[in-house]
Amino acid sequence: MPLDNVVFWVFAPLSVATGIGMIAVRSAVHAALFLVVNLFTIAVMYLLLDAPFLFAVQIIVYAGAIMVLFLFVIMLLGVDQGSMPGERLLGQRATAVIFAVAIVVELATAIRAGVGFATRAPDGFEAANAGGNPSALADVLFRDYFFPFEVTSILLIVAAVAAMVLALRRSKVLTQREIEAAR
Amino acid sequence: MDAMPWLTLVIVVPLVGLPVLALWRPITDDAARWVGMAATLTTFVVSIGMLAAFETGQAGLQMVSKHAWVESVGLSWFVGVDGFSIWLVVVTTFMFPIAIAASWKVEHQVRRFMAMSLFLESVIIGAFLSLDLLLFFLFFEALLFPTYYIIGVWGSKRRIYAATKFLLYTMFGSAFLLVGIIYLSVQAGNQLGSITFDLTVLERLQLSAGQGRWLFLAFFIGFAVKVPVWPLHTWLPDAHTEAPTMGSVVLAAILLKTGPYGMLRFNLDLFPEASRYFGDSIMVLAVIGIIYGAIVAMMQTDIKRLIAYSSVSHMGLIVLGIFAFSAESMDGAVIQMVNHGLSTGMLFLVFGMLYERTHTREIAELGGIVQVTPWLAGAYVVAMLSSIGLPGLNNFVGEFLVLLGTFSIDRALASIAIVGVILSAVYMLWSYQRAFQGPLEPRWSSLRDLSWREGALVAPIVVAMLWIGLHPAPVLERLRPTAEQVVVRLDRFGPAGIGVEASDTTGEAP
Amino acid sequence: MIDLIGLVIAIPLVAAGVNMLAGKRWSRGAGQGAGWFATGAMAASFVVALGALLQLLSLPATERTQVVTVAEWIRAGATSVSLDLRVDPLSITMALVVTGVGSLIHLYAIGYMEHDARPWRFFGYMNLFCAFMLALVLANDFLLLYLGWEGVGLCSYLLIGFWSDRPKAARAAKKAFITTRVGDVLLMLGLFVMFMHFGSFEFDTVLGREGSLPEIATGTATAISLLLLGGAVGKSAQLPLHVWLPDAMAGPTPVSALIHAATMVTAGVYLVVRSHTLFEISEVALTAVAIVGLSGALYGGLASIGQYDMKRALAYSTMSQLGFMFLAAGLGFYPIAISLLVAHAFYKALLFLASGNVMHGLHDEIDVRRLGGLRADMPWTAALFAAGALSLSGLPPFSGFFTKDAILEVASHDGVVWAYVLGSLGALISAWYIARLFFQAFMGRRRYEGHAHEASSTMRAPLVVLAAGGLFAGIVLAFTPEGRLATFLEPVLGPIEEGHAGPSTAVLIAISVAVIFAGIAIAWRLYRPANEDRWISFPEREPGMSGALGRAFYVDDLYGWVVGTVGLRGAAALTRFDRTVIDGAVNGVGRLATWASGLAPVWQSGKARRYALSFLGGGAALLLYAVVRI
Amino acid sequence: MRTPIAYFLVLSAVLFALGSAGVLMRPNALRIFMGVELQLNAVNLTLVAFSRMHLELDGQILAFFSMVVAAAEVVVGLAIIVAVFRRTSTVDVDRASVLRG
Amino acid sequence: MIDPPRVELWAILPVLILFGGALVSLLGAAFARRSEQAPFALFTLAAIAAAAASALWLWDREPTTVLQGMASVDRLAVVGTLVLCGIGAYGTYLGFHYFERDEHRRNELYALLLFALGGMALLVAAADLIVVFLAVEVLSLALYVLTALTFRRGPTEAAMKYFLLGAFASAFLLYGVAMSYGAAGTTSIQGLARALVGTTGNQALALVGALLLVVGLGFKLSLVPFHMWTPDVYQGAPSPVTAFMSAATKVAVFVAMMRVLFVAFGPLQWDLAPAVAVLSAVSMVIGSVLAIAQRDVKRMLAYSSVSQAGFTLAAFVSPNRAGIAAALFYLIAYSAAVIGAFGVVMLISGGIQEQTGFDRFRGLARRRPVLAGLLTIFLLSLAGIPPTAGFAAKVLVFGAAVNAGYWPLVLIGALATVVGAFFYLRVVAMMTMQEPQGDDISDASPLPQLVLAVPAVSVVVLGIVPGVIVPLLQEAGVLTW
Repeated sequence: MPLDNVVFWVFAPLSVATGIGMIAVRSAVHAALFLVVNLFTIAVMYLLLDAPFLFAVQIIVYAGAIMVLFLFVIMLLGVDQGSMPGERLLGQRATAVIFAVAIVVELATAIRAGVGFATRAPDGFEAANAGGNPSALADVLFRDYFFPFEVTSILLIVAAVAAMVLALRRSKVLTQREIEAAR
Repeated sequence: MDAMPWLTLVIVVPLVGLPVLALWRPITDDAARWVGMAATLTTFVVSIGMLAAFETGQAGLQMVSKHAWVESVGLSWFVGVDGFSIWLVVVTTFMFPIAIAASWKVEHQVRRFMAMSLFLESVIIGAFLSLDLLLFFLFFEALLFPTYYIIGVWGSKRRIYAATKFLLYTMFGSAFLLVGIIYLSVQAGNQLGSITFDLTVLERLQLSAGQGRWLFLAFFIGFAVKVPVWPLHTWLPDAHTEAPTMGSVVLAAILLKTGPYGMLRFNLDLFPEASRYFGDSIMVLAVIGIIYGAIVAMMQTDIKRLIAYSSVSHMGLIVLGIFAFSAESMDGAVIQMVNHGLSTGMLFLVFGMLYERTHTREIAELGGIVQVTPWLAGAYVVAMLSSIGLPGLNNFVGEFLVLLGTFSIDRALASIAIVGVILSAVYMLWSYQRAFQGPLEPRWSSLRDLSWREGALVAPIVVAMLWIGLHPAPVLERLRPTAEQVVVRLDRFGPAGIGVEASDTTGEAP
Repeated sequence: MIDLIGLVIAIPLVAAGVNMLAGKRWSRGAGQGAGWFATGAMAASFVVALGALLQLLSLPATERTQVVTVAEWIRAGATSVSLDLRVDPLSITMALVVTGVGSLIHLYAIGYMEHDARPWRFFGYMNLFCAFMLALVLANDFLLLYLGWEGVGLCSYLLIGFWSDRPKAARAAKKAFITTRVGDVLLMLGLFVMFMHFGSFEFDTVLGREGSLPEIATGTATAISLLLLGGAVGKSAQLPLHVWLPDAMAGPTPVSALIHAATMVTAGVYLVVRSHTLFEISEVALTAVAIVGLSGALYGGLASIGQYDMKRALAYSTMSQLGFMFLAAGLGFYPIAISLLVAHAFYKALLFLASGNVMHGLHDEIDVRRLGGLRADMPWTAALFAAGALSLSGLPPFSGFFTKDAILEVASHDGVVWAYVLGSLGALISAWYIARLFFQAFMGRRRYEGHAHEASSTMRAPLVVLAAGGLFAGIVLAFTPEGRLATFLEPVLGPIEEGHAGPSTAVLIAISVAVIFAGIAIAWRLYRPANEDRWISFPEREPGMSGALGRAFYVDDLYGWVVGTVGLRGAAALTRFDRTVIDGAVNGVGRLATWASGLAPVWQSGKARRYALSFLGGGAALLLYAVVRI
Repeated sequence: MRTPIAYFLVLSAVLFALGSAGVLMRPNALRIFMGVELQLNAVNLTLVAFSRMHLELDGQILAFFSMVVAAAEVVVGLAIIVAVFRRTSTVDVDRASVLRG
Repeated sequence: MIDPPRVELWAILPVLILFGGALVSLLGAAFARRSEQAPFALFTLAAIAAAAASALWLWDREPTTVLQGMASVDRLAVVGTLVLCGIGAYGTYLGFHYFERDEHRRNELYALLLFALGGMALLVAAADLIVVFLAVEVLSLALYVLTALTFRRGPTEAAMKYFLLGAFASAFLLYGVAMSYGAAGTTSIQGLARALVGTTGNQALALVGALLLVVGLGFKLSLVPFHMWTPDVYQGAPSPVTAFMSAATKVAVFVAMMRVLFVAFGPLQWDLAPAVAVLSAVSMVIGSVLAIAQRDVKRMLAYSSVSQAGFTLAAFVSPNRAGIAAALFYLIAYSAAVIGAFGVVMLISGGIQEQTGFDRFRGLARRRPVLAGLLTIFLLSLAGIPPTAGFAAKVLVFGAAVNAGYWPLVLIGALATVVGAFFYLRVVAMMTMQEPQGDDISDASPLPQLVLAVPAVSVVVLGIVPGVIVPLLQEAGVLTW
């Protein structure tokens, strides 16, 4: 049994399990931690798929930055136990599960029809990765995808502005309240 | 071909008043009234010009003028007149000034009232004259809002309910009509290469029997709601009852006619085979409508409702005449549209005058008023007799021809339908007895009789009634050729009726 | 004059218009301008008709059918109707009756209506009626005839309901119009069949030029003539459409005299006689006419006996007299039918007007139980009524005798025994009821308070003329089968073929006279002054019988129940159906939509997770579609 | 590489479904958002797998972009959630239902 | 070692101008905080005008794709950009007027609005699914913030819902992109088309991908069942923002949808059309029916926009110029009407107070005849009653659908129109046929009324002579492969 199979069969269940865990546990913090692990497993999958750069980025950006941000906010707002036990919407969870399963089945069927469960990826990816994955990526990114790349910069600016507008409002909100009181 | 674009003129002239009413702010109510009056009267004059330009004895369309409007859609300004539409237009332009004058007492938002009325007149005439299906549908739909508005704003207590009901019901019908029209035009696109709504082109399309029948039904539902054909009639009593006098008059006299007119113009023309196929069932519906409307009218306690149901009955007669497919019955149907316009219009008009005085529509609350208002009662009696179908008055001519023609096609149905003649006498006279005769209700002892103004409104209608009743030849000879032509064409798709032995019944349905 | 025949119609028509529009002016105060104006118009039109008659007589018998075209009326499809008037012996006779008796009654009405609020209206209607009636009789085609037919119906409606503040009158007017309309509709259907067969309404086409019969299958002829008969039955108040006539007496008496005795009600007879050729082709129809007539004669007579209201009694008597006319027509003795019509016009108008005098003198008291002994207070009226009674009862040599007796005689000679026997019975009953009426009203002790003042001269003069007519028209015009009138009518109606069966004429005369006296005797026996209390208390003693007679065997009540109870219930049910089911369905759709829309808050709960759920569901659904589609 | 590509795809499908379930399961806005993050990552896995299958790097680029987008969304999202918390002092989306009907 | 990419910036000049303008006004907002906001508004309008002008300048260019096939230069993009600029201008003015009456300014409004507009302009020109995805993200993020801009409870809550569901939806969108990539090995729209026509494409994955894209875009279009955020957000957001996003978002996303459905997945048309038809029917019916029960005009209009999206989608069953032209015309008519309608609602509801209950509208024709008249025209157009543009639009769309053989869909649509007429005209009835209630807080200033008269007039004109633009739209309907 080749190595990558072993790795896959070790990490795939783990990733599913952590995913379930993220949904199942009550505490938001635990959920976040489960998610971190899950993201890590996905990073491993990237490695299996010969995408070492993404593996790195995944761990740094996601597991590192984003999830920390999450945890930070959770702590800040102190909403760890935010959700009280038991569901408050009738049949919400049952239906959700049904739909989720349905989607998995449908997608699996589509993948089976489209790719086939047996087909393996052809070899020769090294050609694409010539000169190392990062630099190859850089080639493609800055030639073919340079325009989307610029767009993402705009996107980030918008995000920054959004955060600023939404965050720096405390004083304004107070005046707002006063205005309403005055009305 | 007449150099004068009479048809376009008669459609446009009423609109001339609109900008004045809309833009000239400091306009006084009286001025507004006079603007409306002037515009409608001018329209009437123009329509007389059109009538004069109309060539008697011609079966086909006249004064046709066609201008591409929206090529990309296939819409064109395509108007023309023939024996079917000419008199409907004239009666429209004839009734509108009267209706306007009748609503002289409308006090609030006079400008809007007049504007809406003028717009309404224009689109009604447009509907009667347009030969482009989309153009027709445009007018046919444009009718809705002004009517809705007039009923809803100036109507009586349950006006909003009535207006909404009218609007939705009619739109429901025209939904099918729209689908039918579009489907037809697409067929034209497939067969002729270019999308068009030109009636004269579409009538030459090759449709399978199935297509023809489904389309026929789509069109028929659209028009049947407007007629209204039983059992699609229940919007009518509410609309009639709640509408102001002007609304009731226009609704009864003119609006309802767009339904049977549409059947004549489009159903028969586009789907002759289907018309034959469904003719009998529609005749049955019509007869049900005649009897049913009469019986229900008998039990009404509200005079306007009663008149409304009588309309259901009379319109049934018109539909019967159309789908009997005999020359006489078709003549009768067309002239009956005019007659019903005059008689029912006058009924609403006169009752409106009474309502201005008493502010009640309940038969039970009236009584004996003939003693204080003999002339008003007299006018009502004339209208009533006309609608009963007394010989010498207009309705008789139509009823007689329709029944005669129908009888030659289907004796049983005609014999049932003729019972309606008795019933009409029953409900009319009975209501008259209860409302006008008997001992005088003391509270009405000081009612004013007709003023000269009101008399002047009624007089022309009476003259028209007598004229058609005693000497209908001028009316009939203008519409006869068209009717005969249509009947002859239809006879190629089924058994021939009496009165058209001349026509060739040889050809068989394609 | 014949070319001017249009005037006969035009004059009263115009007069009617003038009177109704302007009559108010010259009818103010004492002046009865409207009345005189209308009477003058009728007189003028009578003169014109007379002139036409004279001109007609100057022509040879074969050319006595003149057609005068006035205008074209309807042309549509294959239909074409031009407005023609027909002047022939039959129509001119009718025209003369209408105009002559008409003018007399107008004259009378001047006095009778002097206290009315709106006489001009009344006389306008009266003139209008005469115009329509004349159009009816002078028409040359069935369409114009139908116009007149409906027109007289309208005027009868207006005149019965003239005192519209009296609910009774209003109801009666409506009833009359609607009941006759049933007949009219049958007539219209008849016209349809006629048109389908002949493609025309012209008399000449439909009825065949004089002599020649129309070519038409017996079945069709039967259909047409039975439908025409239906119309006639409605107009002439024969069974089963007679119920309106007695109620119609709620109108002013001159109206009863003119419309419901002399003219309109006889239109049915005229119609049958006019289209006799069709009836002859189908024996069935003719027999039907005879049966209708006979039953009407007997029924009317019996019903008349039961009435205490003078005018109602006279109304039923009219019915029975019309029955005799139909009998005559049904047996094929058209000239006799017409003669009876003429004679009846005289004496029945006379009787009505006389009773009108009584009402006029006694503030509308009309119940014989509260009259009696009037001959003291109003000798003229008594005498005139007696004259009318005599001629009606048919004693020789008065006109009633010639006509009714002629029927019986010819019937017997032709061996139609049943007609003869029952006819004689009818004669007996007639003598009985009319005599009864005279005894109860004019003899015995006076059962009313105050003084009944005799009528004015204008109200007496016409009666005298009518009385003269009623008494002596028989002799003058010789209403015998081969008399002058008969020969005059012959070109239109053909000769009366008389058989030689049964006893001789002399014997028959004897028998009938005996029958009449028997009738009078019975009346005397029952209603003589000495017997007063017995006949007044008759209802208490014999409720069943007096009820049956008085309410005319409950036919009217039956109709009332059918229409008023069953019919109205049905109509009410249908109306409920309309409101609840049909309109309910319409509103139901609206309510359904609103209800469905009301579900929005349930679904649109504001809970984002719900939204996401429906989102996911939609996604799953679309993917499912994809998977299926793959 | 021996592992069939489809395995990765199915795995990512499962994770995607788990993510969407995570969105639906809990009323806590933050956890809903975590679910979305999981979904995005699942899609990234698909992209990378496909890029491996097609022997091109485009897939990885796309995944890269999606990470950027995810980052941007996180910024805005957390800002909004904080703003809501300031007004309602809860991040329970079920409680936040002023707008409804 | 890497050869430089081709950078045809002229081709996306409108987008650049808009983004540039956004950055500039952002700086302005950063430095001059409490200043008047009129300059910002004027600057924004200028930027928009410039963008529109540059778009016009692109009209006659040979259709092509630029920037390594990431953006396309064609008339569809031009038309889309122009419409968006028009809407953006109105959004700007309305927002200006809205906040002008409020105590403190929100100068970020203009930057965000320009960002959103830029994203939309990018979306209508996108030639690659990844660009579609990014553009959608840009405009979404901007709109989330715009929704929350007044920081009252309602708007913030709306923003949160919008954001959470939007993120959820964008996950599906991205999955769609991924599946398409898997299907064809490329995310270029034309590349997909070529691959799917040829043998290299993978039909199964493509179909899944296409439908996932429909889901993702359907959320933005608020098609049933992806619509449920719409009422809450439209009601919660400040009126000018609602006006802007209800019109602009639909225009941009629908244009993108044309490229996706008609070009990228054109070969799969016969598989996709039925699904599209079903979505359209469901949206038309449910949107109309649910609108009946609403007692708040803004919310009612939100539901109506759901059904309007359904109507527009009905044109997508016919993949040809007629269909595209019909959809574009419908979008234009709808935008004009809905912008106007929300604008009038904004004026009536007393600006920032947002009192949009029915009672505000009773008897309005007495108090504010002009406003009532304008709103009547807009509602009539939305209801599709002649002689307004809405009628012509419906005829065009129905014609396209029937042409593709989907007449049952058209019948459903026509009946949905009846339902629509009910709730639209109910508002008209309230304004004209009922008595006024409560005190009048509506904004009587003449300028906005004058401004709003423009869309009203255009609605009527387009209704009477739709021919003036239909040919242009048909020009724009020619999509290159």
